[in-house]
This record gives sequence, structure tokens and C-alpha cells, in this order.
Amino acid sequence: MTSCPECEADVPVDNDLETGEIILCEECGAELEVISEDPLKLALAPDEEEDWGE
Amino acid sequence: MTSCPECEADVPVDNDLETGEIILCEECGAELEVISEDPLKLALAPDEEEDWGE
Amino acid sequence: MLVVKVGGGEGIPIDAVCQDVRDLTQQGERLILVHGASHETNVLSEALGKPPRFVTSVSGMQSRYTDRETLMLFCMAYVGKLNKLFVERLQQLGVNAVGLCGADGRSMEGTRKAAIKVVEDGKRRVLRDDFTGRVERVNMGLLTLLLDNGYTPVLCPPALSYESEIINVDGDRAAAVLAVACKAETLVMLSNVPGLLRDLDDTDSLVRCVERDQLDAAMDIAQGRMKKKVMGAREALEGGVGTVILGDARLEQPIRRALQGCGTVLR
Amino acid sequence: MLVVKVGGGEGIPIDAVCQDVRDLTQQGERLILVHGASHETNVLSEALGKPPRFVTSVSGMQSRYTDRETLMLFCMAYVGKLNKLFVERLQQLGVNAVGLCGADGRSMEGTRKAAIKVVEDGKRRVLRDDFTGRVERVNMGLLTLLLDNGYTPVLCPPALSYESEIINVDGDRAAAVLAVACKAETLVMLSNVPGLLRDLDDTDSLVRCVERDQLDAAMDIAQGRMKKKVMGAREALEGGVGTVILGDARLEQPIRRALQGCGTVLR
Repeated sequence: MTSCPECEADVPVDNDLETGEIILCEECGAELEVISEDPLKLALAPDEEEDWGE
Repeated sequence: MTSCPECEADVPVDNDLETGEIILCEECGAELEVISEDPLKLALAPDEEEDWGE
Repeated sequence: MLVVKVGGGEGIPIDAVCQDVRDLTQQGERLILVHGASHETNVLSEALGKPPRFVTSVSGMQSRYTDRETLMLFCMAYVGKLNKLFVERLQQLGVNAVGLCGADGRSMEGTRKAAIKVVEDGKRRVLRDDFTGRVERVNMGLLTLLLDNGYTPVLCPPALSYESEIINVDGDRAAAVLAVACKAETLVMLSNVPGLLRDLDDTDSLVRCVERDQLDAAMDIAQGRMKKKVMGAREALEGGVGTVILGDARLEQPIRRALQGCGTVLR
Repeated sequence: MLVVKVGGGEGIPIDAVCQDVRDLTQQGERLILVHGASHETNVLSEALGKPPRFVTSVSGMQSRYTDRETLMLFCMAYVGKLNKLFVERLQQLGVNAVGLCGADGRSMEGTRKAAIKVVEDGKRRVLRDDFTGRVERVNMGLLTLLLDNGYTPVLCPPALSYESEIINVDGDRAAAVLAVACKAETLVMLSNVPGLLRDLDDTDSLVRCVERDQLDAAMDIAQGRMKKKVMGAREALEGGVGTVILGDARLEQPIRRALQGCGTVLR
């Protein structure tokens, strides 16, 4: 369990989370990025940039 | 046996000659290049260009 | 002023394109050639045991995951091989070509995406070491300098981020931004298909003409790479380019045929 | 006018060289950088399962056997990777670099050797599909155009034959021909050794200075790659270049140190 950096609600996390993965905060719906696994740290995921790729 | 393109002397050749190989005419000393193996064709080898390579 | 973009798919008709460029430049046309090399990059990546990894963004766009190592392979295929094959062939035809990628003289600059959000094996993920972005600025000074002195610029990705990092960019969009910057009358985009097809499997379903108000409809029809070409065409038209033609690179005299309206003409 | 050649051996100090180029150009020095990439080419060839094949000419010179396929690997390593790494780093330091190989704008042209005579496994042989040659002509118009407009040219092999074929050429000699064409006061040649050593294994045996009449003696001492550098230096001096310095690329501020006389100074 960890807390949402946006609304501080508890965020249930399973332990095979990988760095970079995105999870949703059920409470406020924010998209959270796993910044580090151990210790587990979450941050607001960057918003969607207009994307063309190559 | 084939003949030297320069001095027409006979040139003994062994049969494992490969295209591009250089042999010497015993008679006139010219450097001869194997142009084709079958039929065997010889021609005067290009002279040595000043060489730096890379 | 004419900008010609040649797609990077398999079997790029280098000779046919270069013959047309020679004819057009000899007739006094100011021309810039842009080319891709995606197929060549895939072949090189496979051969080096680092098969290309494509990721799909949350908005459904597919792109090559380009970490630093992939970026080097990308540069080797685009700039080292394809660009110089074009330059060599053009020189043989008497066109004094100068090959440049976006890093050279900051000819193509833009924003590097700090991170991209992708979906992989069902998981949503943020990738941060991806060197991709988009072209926003063109160094017209350099290109004009070359054109005015009788040189024909041959451009290709990568571009350069504002922080001066080499970045993988979409070639179709780069061509559109370039065409606008050059105030080109015409942008020709050649690829391995006849043009915009209503039905991918039916070459007779070619959309011959798209007027400005039909652009949205065209966007809906277009899929995959063609979608990016139509997006590029729209950006070019909105930027002041008179005509964009999506032509077939496999035809004889492909640029000439496109200029005669063979393919999809958008204006 | 200063021409700096950086050797293509392993561990090229790209950053150190680029910092010096930034400092020198900011002080108003007109400068052209030339670089090799022989190590990078070997690594790429091995990785692609086509290990480099070196042949020894009848006159004892070793060179890379460069058939068309090898030539493409050569271009990918030299132009695609190394050249753009230099350009990228220079752009990051505020130097507006433009990378060119000899095919671009025919910046470096010369004769392709129709055939080379080699000794392999004891057999003398003529190789005809070898794309090698030497640089004889430089397009000063293009280089001056770039320099006059604030760009720093970063050149590398390959060159272009008069028949417009891409050819593998010796970088040291190309730098010498370039220095003469540019009427450079100084040509700095950096590589992974302190300079011309009397005894390869003794770094204290550095020859500090070679006057014009000691050139033959220097030629006798020099071996392998260093022999080509001394040959290049001689051609440069005979062509009017004031000073040639064979410096150590591994030093901090390698160009600056060379200009201060650190290495072998020939004049």
C-alpha cells in the first residue's frame, strides 16, 4: 500500500510493479508513474504529448 | 601451357590458378594477371599505383 | 520550390527518383529531397541482433522505441547508408547533392518528447529514455545558401532537439514542416502505394483528389503510415503549401508522374 | 586557418576535441575538423559477421579491402555514427557544425585505384572490385561558403571518385590535401600516441621537432599508421602549410596542447 501523490488516498499496489509502469488512483483517477520500485515511489504521470512517433 | 601476351613465350601454368592471381613470364619478366580461368586468359598486370590504402 | 519526400519502405527506387531530380533541377526547379530509411534500419537492427522494438502510444500511434543504442543504428542506416546512396547517385547524374541530417547546421530542429506513454503487453508504461520528437524549425538560411550556390540538399532524419540531442522524428511530418518553411508550391510524398486508398486491398479505390473541406474525411480513411502522410499534407496545406501529392514511388519517373497528378492530389 | 585531424582509433576523445574546437572557434579561429573511424568500422564489421579484411600491397602498405558491401559499412560507421556524434557534441557546445563526407557537394574528390596489387597467403594478386583511392581535390567553394556563414565543417571519408563513386581514402592524407587547399597555417593530427616515437615502446623517445631537411629521417623512423601521418605532413608542408603537429589525442585539451608544441612539430 502507498499513497497517491495527488490526493493522498491509499493506493493498493501489487509487488510485480516495474519502474515506468502507470497505475490509476481509484480515488482521484490520476495516472501515476512508478518512479522507483524499492522504495516504491509514485509521481503524477506526464500528460499525453501529441504523438507521431516514427 | 599458355603464351605470354607480351613476348609470346610459353608460360607454364599450374591448374589451381585463380582469377586475379599474378604470375611472372620467365622469358620477359612481365607480370601477368589471370583474367579468366576457363579458358585461361592472361593479360599484363596493371603497374603499381602509388598506394596509401586506408 | 519543390519538396520531394521518398518513403523509407523496402526497395526504395533510388535511381528513378534521382533521374527525375536531375531532370527537374536541370529545368531550373529549386528542389529539396527528403528521404526515409525505416526498412534499412530494421534490416540493420536485425543483423546486429537488436531487433527493432515498436511501441504503441496510448493514443494508438506506433513508433520505433529509440533508446541511445537504437538511435545510433538509426543514424547509420539513414545518414550513413541511404543518404549517401542518394548523394552518390545524384552526383553520378551531374546533380551536386549535399546530404544533411537535422543535426547538420541545425537544419531540422524540434522538441524531444521528455517521455512517452505506451501500452505494452497490456501494461501502460512511461518510457523516458526514448529519443524521439518532432520537427518544428528548419534552418532556411543554410538551405537557401546551398540552393543559391547550385547545391541540391538531400535531407533525412534524425533531427536535433533544442537541447542539441539527436532525435528520431517522423519523416513525413519533417517534410511537411520543411515545405512550409521553404514556401514550396508543391510537396510530393512518394511511397510504395498508389496514394490514399479507400480500401487498402483495392488499388482501384484510389482517392484522386481531396479538397480542403474533405481533409477530415481523408483522415478517417487513411490508416497506419498513410495517416501520417495525410496529417503531414494537412499541416503543409495549412502552412501555405499550394499542393500536396501522395504518389507511387514504384512508377517510372515517379516524381514527374506525381506532378502530372498521378496519385492523390490534396489542395 | 586551422585544420585538425582526429584519428579513428579506439576511444576517440570526442568531448575533449569538441571543447577545444568550441574554445578556438569562439576566439575567431577558422577551423575545419576531419576525423577517422577505422576502429568503429572494424567493430561494426565484426558485429555484422563480415570481419574486416586487410590486404597488404606489394609495396608493403596495409589497407582495408573495400568491396561495395564493406564500403557501405564504412559509410555507416564514419558518416552515420562518428560524424554525427561529433556534430551533436559540437552543437551542444554552441558550435554550429555541419558534417560532410567527400561525396557531399564533392567536398573531397580524387582518383579511384582501378586495381590494387596485393600479397595474400604468399600469392600476388590483382583486386579489381576495391573501392579505394586518394583525395586530390577539395571543394573550397563549399567549405568557404560554410565557414563564411558561421558554420564549422566536420569532414570525414569517404571521398568521391571523379566518376562519382564513393571511395575509401586515407584520412591522414585527405587532411593534408585539405590543409593545403585551405592554405592553413597549421595542421594538427591527433592520434593515440604522443607523436613520432623513435622507439614505439618508449614514450620518452618522442621526436620533438622535425625540420624540413630531417623529413626523410623521420620517414625512416615512422612505422605503420605513423608513416602515413609523416607522409601527410610532408605533403602539407610541401603544399605551403606552415606547421604540422602530430599530437596526442588522449591529453586534456588535446588540440590546445598540440598548438603549444606538445607532440612532434614538423615545419
